[in-house]
Amino acid sequence: MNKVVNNVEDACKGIESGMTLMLGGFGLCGIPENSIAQLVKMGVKDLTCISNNAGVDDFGLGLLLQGKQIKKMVSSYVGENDEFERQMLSGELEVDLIPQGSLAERCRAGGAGIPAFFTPAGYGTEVAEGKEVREFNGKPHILETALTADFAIVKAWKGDTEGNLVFKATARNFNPMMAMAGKITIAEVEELVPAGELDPNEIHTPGIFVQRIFKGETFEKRIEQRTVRQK
Amino acid sequence: MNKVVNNVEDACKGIESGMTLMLGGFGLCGIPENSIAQLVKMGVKDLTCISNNAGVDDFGLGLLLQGKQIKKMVSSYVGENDEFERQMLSGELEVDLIPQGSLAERCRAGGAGIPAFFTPAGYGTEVAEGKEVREFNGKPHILETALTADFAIVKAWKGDTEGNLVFKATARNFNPMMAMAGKITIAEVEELVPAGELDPNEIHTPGIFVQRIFKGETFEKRIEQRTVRQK
Amino acid sequence: MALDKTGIAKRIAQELQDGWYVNLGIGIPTLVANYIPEDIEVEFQSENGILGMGPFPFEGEEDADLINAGKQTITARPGAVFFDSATSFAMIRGQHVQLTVLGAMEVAQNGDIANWKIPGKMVKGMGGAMDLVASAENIIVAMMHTNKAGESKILKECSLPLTGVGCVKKVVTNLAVLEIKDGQFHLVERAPGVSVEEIIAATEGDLVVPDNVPEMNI
Amino acid sequence: MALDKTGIAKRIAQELQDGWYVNLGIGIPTLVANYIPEDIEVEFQSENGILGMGPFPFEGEEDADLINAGKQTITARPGAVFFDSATSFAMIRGQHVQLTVLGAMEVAQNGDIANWKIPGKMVKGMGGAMDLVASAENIIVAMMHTNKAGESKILKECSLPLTGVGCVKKVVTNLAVLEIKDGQFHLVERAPGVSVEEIIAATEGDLVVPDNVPEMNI
Repeated sequence: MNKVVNNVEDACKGIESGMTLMLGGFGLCGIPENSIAQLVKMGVKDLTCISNNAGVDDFGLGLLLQGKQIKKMVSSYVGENDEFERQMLSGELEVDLIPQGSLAERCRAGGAGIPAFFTPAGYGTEVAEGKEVREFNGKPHILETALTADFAIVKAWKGDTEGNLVFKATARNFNPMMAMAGKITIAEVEELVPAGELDPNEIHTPGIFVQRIFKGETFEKRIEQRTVRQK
Repeated sequence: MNKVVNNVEDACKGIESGMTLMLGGFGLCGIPENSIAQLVKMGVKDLTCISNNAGVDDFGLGLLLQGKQIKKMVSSYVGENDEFERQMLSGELEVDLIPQGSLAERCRAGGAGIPAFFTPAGYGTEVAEGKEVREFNGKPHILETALTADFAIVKAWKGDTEGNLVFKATARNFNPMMAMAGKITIAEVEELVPAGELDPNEIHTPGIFVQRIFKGETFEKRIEQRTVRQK
Repeated sequence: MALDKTGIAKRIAQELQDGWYVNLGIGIPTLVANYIPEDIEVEFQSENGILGMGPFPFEGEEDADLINAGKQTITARPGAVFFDSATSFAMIRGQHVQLTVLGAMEVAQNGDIANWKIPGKMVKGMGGAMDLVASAENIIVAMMHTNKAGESKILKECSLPLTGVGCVKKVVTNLAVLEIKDGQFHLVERAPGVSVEEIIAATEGDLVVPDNVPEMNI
Repeated sequence: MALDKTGIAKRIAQELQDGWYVNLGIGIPTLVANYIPEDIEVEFQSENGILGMGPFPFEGEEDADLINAGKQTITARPGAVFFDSATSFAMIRGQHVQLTVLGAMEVAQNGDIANWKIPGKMVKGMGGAMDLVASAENIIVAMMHTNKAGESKILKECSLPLTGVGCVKKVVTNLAVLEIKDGQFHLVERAPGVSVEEIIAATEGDLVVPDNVPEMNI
């Protein structure tokens, strides 16, 4: 069934101030650039954004932070963004820092109908405060709950008209789990092909998890830490 | 790093009577035929076998049942096997029947270091007996625990020397989760290629989950319910 | 006249909505795929790991690696996708599948369903049924109204071990379409030529019968 | 003379064993990849989704879609594989990774580690560190023995918010190799030319010093 929408405007229809969004990507790798630009344009505010990172000052989620569109960030690492740190230390921005593996698993759980699970990560730290502790195999674990979102916005390499997605290299990261956990999931792709062109063995995210798909207009794909060796 | 063993004998070394094994496959689709034949040959007994099904009377795990090598089966559906039903009703065979989705998730949990999780499946049924019940979002869930095995034995379409695996069509089924949950995981493959030949984007089971890999000698790939339509 | 299995499948097919992902159980539910209304598009999920299941293969084109949850050889439609069992039940448990159609031995007026075990006799296992009924928002049970001995399968309470509790909202049988609400069955439609009295006689559970019970339009 | 960062990395590289999968944290740990003993094979996992990480790319061959957990451009070795973050932490939490090397701000003699937060000052987040330290059987901390103010980072108790409890068993610093057991640090090796007295002076936690403390062999 056809999930294609014409453009980023149609893709982001229905996103409103106060909503909870999941945004794929690790650092600036595999982020939904086109949709983020549209969110800036739409000017929606008071967003709760679940995303492993918060972008850099002038790219990625940093753009939403600059416009003070984000009320709360749910992330594992936000160290590349001065504006973030400023807003957080001043108390303007609520922040829920979550161990990266727990964040990934909580998104998957949200998509998979698993309301809660036990993990050893964070036991004995402030992450465990207020959470149930239970021992399994002689080792303490804490109970973590599922995360879901009004909209999940992911970025894929290739997608087909039915919403099936293929990611490239480490741009996969959080995108597949977030695609599962959105009530409505929007996928922006570099290449959009007819149904049947992707090998059904090689699809990373089945189209059942995607409600809207479109070809992104431009992908800057900024590199955060360009590191090379000499020939 | 090279995980290749010469043959099925070397692959199955160390499997002993009384051990817990996971075996991939759904019905007769995607089962590790070569390794099962070797288990028959080895004559190991008192096995606990975790497998979605129990094969048919003369193929798959049915072969181990005929030889009374299995002490306990952990499965979701065993309806295709008369000898199984006979041994179960007579009390010779212990059986733990588990909802299929819980079985899959429990294997994944075992491999992923998640000791327990909540699921709605089985609430209010005999599957829930003795299990903790908790409400989430107004709906009761039961606590299920992770499964692991001394050996997991899986069957893949293609594999490389580092143990990376690719499955074909619905022969994938339980194989990827079981590969994760074995203390030692054995993969038999139809095609064994050098490291680097498989596209790193298209690998289903990363080699880190596989300790031994070999090319199976023969794959009968028996069809359980041949169903066709007329041209 | 009471419906045959094909008739039940045809009636259930009318419940399908455009854009739905649907899981069909073994038996009568499988037949539903043959009667999809022409103006809608649905995708079939089979819990062993395929979305976009197509018709059975032509003779000679069977692939042992491509089966459905009933272990039958199948084909894949363009746009199909294969996945592992954990992902498959993530779809089901996570309520990404809009409709589940499955058979039953017994349905009770509180929505309980029993379809996996006859103690001491049939021990095939529940397969994916417990996950499906515990997860789906929208379950239709497809079954004969009575068993081979002529006893009602539409009950006040299930006598067999349960598959799920309070989960069934609609039942389509050879005699009628029933809805379950407020702890009672509600007669919604009757099979062509079947009288309300016949349905009442074949129903053990409490049945609310409106003044006018339309015939199914098959 | 105290080791530099490269020296610490070289010493840690000696801990690697053939066939291990290894996760290297940001900073000094990343350097360990440059000093793998020639007679062994190890694979590097980066938690953002790659196994079989290769060296940095040549100038002009950077790929924005291929980075490590430090967001640096990298390459993939033959036999590498990419996966999502949930699978990545399944490897880590499920103890499929044999060794984790990471940096720290503080390590305590009970094995506690603090490396993610300075209250009111540094709020970068824990990234994958809490999952790594809570899961790994085998953790080596790579760090300087003292901070910039000259204060010991090898403590009786951590003062900063913890990353994990009781999980560190080995620490390699610019001055020494320390093991943690029975609630104490044990001096195992000293850096070339560094005296036992210097190490004692730089260590706030309880330190067990054997009669003979060999020099590292770098």
